[in-house]
Amino acid sequence: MTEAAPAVEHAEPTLRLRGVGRRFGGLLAVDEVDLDVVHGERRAILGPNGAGKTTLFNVICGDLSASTGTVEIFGEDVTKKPARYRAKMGLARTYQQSRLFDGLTVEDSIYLAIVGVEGGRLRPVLVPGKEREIRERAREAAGRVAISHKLGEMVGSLSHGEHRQVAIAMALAAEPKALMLDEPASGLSRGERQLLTELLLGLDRDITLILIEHDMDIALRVAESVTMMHDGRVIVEGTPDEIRANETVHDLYLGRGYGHE
Amino acid sequence: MTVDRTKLATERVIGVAALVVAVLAPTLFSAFWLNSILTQALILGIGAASLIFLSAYGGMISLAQTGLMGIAGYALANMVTQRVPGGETKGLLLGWDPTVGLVAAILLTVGIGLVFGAVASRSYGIYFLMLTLTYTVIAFLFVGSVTLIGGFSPVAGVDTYTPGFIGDIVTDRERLYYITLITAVFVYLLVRYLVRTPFGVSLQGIRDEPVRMASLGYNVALHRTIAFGIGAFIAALAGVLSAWWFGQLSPTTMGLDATIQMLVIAVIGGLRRIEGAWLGAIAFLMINNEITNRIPSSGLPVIGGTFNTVIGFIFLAIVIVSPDGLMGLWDRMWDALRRRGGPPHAEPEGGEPAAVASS
Amino acid sequence: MSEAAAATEPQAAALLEVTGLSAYYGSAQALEDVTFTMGRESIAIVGRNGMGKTTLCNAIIGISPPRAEGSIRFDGEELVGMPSHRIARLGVGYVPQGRRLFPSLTVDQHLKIAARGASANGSSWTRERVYELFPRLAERKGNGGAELSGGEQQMLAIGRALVTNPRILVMDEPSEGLAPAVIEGLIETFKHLEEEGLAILLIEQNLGVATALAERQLVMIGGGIAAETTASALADDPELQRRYLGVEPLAH
Amino acid sequence: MKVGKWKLLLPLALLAVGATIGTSGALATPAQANEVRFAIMTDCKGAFAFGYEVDTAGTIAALSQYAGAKPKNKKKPSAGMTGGSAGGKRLNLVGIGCGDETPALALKETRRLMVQLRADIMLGPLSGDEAVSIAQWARQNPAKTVIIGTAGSQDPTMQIAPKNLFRYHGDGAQWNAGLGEIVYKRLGWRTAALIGDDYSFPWTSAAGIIADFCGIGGRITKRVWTPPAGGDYAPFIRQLPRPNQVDGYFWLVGGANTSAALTAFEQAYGPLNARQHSGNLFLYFLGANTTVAPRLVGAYMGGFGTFQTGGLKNAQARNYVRNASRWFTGQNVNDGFFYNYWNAAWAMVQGLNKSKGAVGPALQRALPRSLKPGFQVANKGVLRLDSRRQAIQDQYPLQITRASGEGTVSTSIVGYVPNVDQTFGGYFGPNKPAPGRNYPPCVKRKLPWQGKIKVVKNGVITNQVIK
Amino acid sequence: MAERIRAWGVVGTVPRALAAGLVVFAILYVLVIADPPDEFGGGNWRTTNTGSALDDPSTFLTTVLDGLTFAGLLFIVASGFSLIFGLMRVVNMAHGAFYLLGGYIAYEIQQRMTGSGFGLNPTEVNTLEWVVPWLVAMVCIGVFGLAVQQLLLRWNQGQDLRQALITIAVSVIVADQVIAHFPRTVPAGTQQFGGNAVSISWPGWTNRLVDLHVGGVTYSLSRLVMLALGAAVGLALFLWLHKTKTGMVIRAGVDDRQMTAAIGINIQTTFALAFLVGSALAAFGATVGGSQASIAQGRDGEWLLFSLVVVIIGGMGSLAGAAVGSVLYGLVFAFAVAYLPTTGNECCTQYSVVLTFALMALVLAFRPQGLFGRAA
Repeated sequence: MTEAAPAVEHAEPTLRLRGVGRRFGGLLAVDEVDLDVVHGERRAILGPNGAGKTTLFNVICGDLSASTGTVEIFGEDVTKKPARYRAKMGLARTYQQSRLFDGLTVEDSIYLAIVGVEGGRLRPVLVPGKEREIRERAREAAGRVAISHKLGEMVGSLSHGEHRQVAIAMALAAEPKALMLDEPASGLSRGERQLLTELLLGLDRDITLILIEHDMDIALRVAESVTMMHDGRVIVEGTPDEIRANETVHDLYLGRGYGHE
Repeated sequence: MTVDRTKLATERVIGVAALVVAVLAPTLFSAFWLNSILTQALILGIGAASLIFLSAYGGMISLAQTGLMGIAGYALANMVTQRVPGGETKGLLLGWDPTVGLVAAILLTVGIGLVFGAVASRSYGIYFLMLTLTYTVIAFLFVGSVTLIGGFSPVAGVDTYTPGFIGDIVTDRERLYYITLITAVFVYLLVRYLVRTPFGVSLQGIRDEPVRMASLGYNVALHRTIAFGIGAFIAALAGVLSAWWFGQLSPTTMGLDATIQMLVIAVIGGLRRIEGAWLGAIAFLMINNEITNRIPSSGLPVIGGTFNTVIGFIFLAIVIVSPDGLMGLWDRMWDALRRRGGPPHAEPEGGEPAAVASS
Repeated sequence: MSEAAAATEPQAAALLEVTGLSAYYGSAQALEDVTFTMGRESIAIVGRNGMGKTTLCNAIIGISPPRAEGSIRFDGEELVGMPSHRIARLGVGYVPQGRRLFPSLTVDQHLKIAARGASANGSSWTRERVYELFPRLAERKGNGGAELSGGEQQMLAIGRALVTNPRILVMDEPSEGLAPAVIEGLIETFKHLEEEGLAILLIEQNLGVATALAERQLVMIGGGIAAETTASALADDPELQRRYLGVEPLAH
Repeated sequence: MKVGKWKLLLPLALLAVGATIGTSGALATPAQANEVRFAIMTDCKGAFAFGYEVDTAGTIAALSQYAGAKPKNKKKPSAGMTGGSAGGKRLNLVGIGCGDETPALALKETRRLMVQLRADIMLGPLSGDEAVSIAQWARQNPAKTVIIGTAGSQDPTMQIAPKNLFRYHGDGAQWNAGLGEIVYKRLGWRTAALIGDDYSFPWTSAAGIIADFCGIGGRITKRVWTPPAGGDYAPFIRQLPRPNQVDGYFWLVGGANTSAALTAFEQAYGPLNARQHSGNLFLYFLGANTTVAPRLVGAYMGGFGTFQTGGLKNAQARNYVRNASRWFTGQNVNDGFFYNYWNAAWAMVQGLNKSKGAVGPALQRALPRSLKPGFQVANKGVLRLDSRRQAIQDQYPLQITRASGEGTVSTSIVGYVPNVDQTFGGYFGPNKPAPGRNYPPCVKRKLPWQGKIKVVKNGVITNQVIK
Repeated sequence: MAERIRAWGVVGTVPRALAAGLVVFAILYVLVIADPPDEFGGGNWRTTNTGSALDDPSTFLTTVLDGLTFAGLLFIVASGFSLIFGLMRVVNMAHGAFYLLGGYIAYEIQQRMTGSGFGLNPTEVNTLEWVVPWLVAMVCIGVFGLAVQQLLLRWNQGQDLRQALITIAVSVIVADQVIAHFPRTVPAGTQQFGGNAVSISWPGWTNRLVDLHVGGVTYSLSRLVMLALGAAVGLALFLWLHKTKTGMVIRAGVDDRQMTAAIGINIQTTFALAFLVGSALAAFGATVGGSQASIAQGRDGEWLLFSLVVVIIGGMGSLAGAAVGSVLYGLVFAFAVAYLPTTGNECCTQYSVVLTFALMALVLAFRPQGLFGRAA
């Protein structure tokens, strides 16, 4: 259970990683990562492809177990806890490749996200009142990402951009305390990206946001702090401005310099 | 999407018509047809429904259903039959009250199903298929080897000890038919209802993306286990009805052939929609019965062999032409109509889900 | 398209000719009317994640084939609908994203099964030549693919493509996950290969690598070629970077 | 995936055709009053698949002989028959059931034949567990009449014994009567081990052997039952006492497995000594004549109430062989399957003649309680049925002998056990358990034929008793 | 996806400890706990036919040999099944039917070569008369398997359920046709009965017992040959897969089909070859199995089941897995027969088969992909 509440509410760590590593056979995908994210923070995790960002996400949310180190969320050590436990604590995420339910409708998908956290997962009967309430919430979440017009469509028949919208609606619908988005803008059109940015900026300040994003435009506009990863390790941490000014970041991320200078 | 609405309406009309025919069946069909084809089709359909329930909504193709049916039948047979002169010779002959036996047999089957399901809950795809096949083989060998509860000789007389509310089904086969029909409708409605409940929707989510479901807060293994338990319950109903219909039980009712037959029925019907269970059962039985009666008893001309060869070829043709079975064919027909009406609407490929690599 | 003005002239002898290529995964359209031509040269296709770059690669090489419409002609032969191994035999070498080495095979075995006789352009890559090119690999001949470091894996993936004696090398994100020093080495290698007469189609997210290797730069956005530009134009124009790649330009 | 129109239409058309055909069968056609509908139930799959032709041959030959029928094809019995009448009514063979020795399929086929094809009389089935299943079915369908074709389980006529079920031949225990006494006396066996497959026919066979062998004073020191689908007999063979620990072995391993089991025995203990081995009919039938029998020349074995090759040399037997051989080419009428189906069909004809073509209870009352079949000697050549409609038959223990042809073997009769009844003189009974893994127990006991088994030489029953 | 969920190792400590305890107990039971029966039968839970390994080491040793030699046969058949699954993800449900057909073909050839001598005395059969039938059967079934693959399986790759169903249909047809047409050679004067049991004869020189000079055990040479053949097949497959270019291509194909094609290898040819070899191994196994036991109706289902069990235990598509699966199955089977407790003079051997399947359920409960299997 939670310890005595810390004096300063906003300094309450949402996420605390210590020495987290993850190995796949011979490959060390994540290596000795320490990370602290506090309540309400907007954190971007950047880095070139293959830097270990997604693996780190998977370790945080519990899809993968950590090979080394400890994972703490909301002040509780969850290193050995399964993904579902962490989800119920209020940790929601999206996936790079949407991982949606192709055979379900949009509404059902969002509905599942709510039921997963609210309880009643195993209920084999329909309780009309409850059902109405959850459906209502699901529709509302769909409205927030402007996908209301597709509620009854099978997710499998939607476009790529719509998949992203559904994924975010699912993450939001559960009313999480922390939201982890894995490349939400990937594959989106310019207009869609604009909508996404606005959505993220308008997010409730109570929700902690952790974001992997290649679109620096979005990442640096939304984030208050940035963690730069490379080769499984954290290279730099800082504010967006510090990151912008950092030469290492540019060398790494833009590959600036090969053969030109 | 008017095509979809037309399709739904058409299906409703067909469904109601089928139900009307089913209710009037005793007046429409000969006694043999009623008893052997229709009753059996309903029973096999319930069995196949338990398979299709798991496959269509849970993504689990289970070959354990035949075994679970057999377990229910054997449990019932051992519990209710009595030792009387000129009567049964095999089994425990416990002579329990048939109602108690009925409930106990179903509960036992569900319990075993839950254990089976718990063990299998972490297996997927072809491994799940193989593991559940071994459940059936274990059940087969168990009743065959433990002569106390049966052995390879038939345990008989199950149909003479039915609960009072079931009544005499030995001489009154119409009664058995209606009981089976009611059960089938119940199972159909149960499944249709279940898949709309939180549990059912979750199950479908797990079918599509188990990893995603885990990170949404679901205990994937538990859900799959319980789904397997529900599958076992439906299979138990089929098993009990089958025991009453056959009157006897022997291990081969859950042998490899019977297991494959159940899969064949489900595949002919179509593994993606629950209605396919009964469609597959009736189609299979009709084909089987007709061919058996029509092939000359001296064997096939030219190539030799019996009707099994013909059945093999027909099954081959169905799998090749329509891997989603008859229901799949039906759906594709409507898809074709829709495509003609609206803009090109891509259908999901029948094969490997395309691995969309991101760049 | 004002950007196109900066594009270099397509070379006369077209080696690879992509015309009106569209591709679908199920209902999702991944490529939309992609058209470009390349000769015996190096070009880079740049763009952010999810813009269809890998799909384009897959369509050219014919693996996990999306439903494709349109035409891809390689030296006059139509590749759409052709099985992957025949495409490879025509002289299209492939270095996939994530290397995709065979975990069961050793370094040497990778090269052994891929090796083929000299191709039409007379280039004749043998295992020995690959080992000369990458002495690191020679040292690790007997190791399994999974036991190599990232850079070594990439060398092997390139070596594996080279021994098929390709006329064009299609490379999907070869710099992914590699340290800058290693990337620099790779670029050296690519330039060397280019001098040997090998055409290179580079698909990159890393602008530095892309601009270092190829002068012609095609920008992909939303499944289509949005613009063609040059390396120098792209490298020196932060505004272009931002527009095409969503990359925040340098502060200074 | 592009779906061609034909691809959609073909299965639908198939289904439509199927439905039309199906429903046409569903509408009942009235039965004709001037015919008797009967069916043959046999196997066409599984270990006894060969029975399909043999059993049909036996049936049709008898109907040709006694009811004026004619085989459609002299070489292919299953082609059916034409003509034939009994009790003033035309005989209509409505179908031939195709089982696979499993009770489930037997029952299904029985229903198809008796309900769908509306047969009133069924000749069959062919194997033990099938008969148990069908006996249970018969009990619930008293209007139908079943005459067992060739089945060796005890329960159908002992424990279940419905009034509409008849068996004109012995069960598995009867088929092995006398064998224990012969090996006890001729080969001096005092202890023996027993190995068999784990189902009702081997159990029943073992029951007959145990009753005889223990009855005269022998001791069964080990019973090993092998489960199906094990694949390897070696570990089971090692459960048997070694050849120097026991006088002999009784083999009751089912048809195809006999060779596997004996090969495993040879691999464990060296070449087979025919004097140490005995067993039921599986030592010669079901392909064993080409696999194991040649290695066991001289061994004694049980059989049907007949013999595979070479017959009794008396007028009644010669008469049977002559009559039965006329109808088909290439059929061995000494074969137990042929012989038993022949007798069943013959009994049916007699019954129908007496009932004037009536079926149901009338026929059941009219079916003969005695028959004068080819290989019955005792009781003036008349085989009688007991009160449970089960035959009391003569039994002829056999010996495997070398035949004239190269590499082939044959059997010859070595003994004559008169009037073997199903209870073995009260040893088995309706209120006692059916034979099982460890039933009956091995006890010394006087059997009706003990010490009265006659020596048979060259097909002639002598007056000597076996010593 | 299965792998990712499994990564959690959800099976709790208690069942793991329980299973481990069971296995340890079984081993201890065989080694020391079991008791030989009293002279007059009877006994308790410790009583087995011969007592523990300490009481009767030679029985223990022969039981080990029984298990291992049978494993040799299992491996020959199952390795073919495994090869086809490993490369092409085809669960070839017709493998048993191929076995049946291959066995009958080998029998017919041997009969023709030896001149119709039924119930062949093994000493009359020379090596050639065993090897030629075996090779002919392999070629026939290999080609037949190839035809099935080319006609029915080539165009629907990746649809594993559909392919399994197609092979089920093939097995139904083949099994029925085999009954209709085999055995063709029958003794003079007897009828041809479809599907009757026949045996193939081992060559004469194998028909003897050899002294192993360990614990006074003499053991059948033909069974040792069976083990040697199994080992030889294993070795040959190993060398083929690891030391030849074709083998490397096959392994590459197992790892990554698309990439193999993308380096210019026609993977279809490789698939065809693998199907040919895999089917031919069914016929090889049938020749050995037909010599050891018999070829008859119903053997098809039996051997399909064995192949499935072995490959499931060992892990689909792994050669080492098939070997370990065969050995485990063979040993558990042999030991279950020999060491299940017995209380009277009737043994409890009937339960041995149930135990082998329990073994499989146990393995799968803890390792759903089999001992050597990779995630699906």
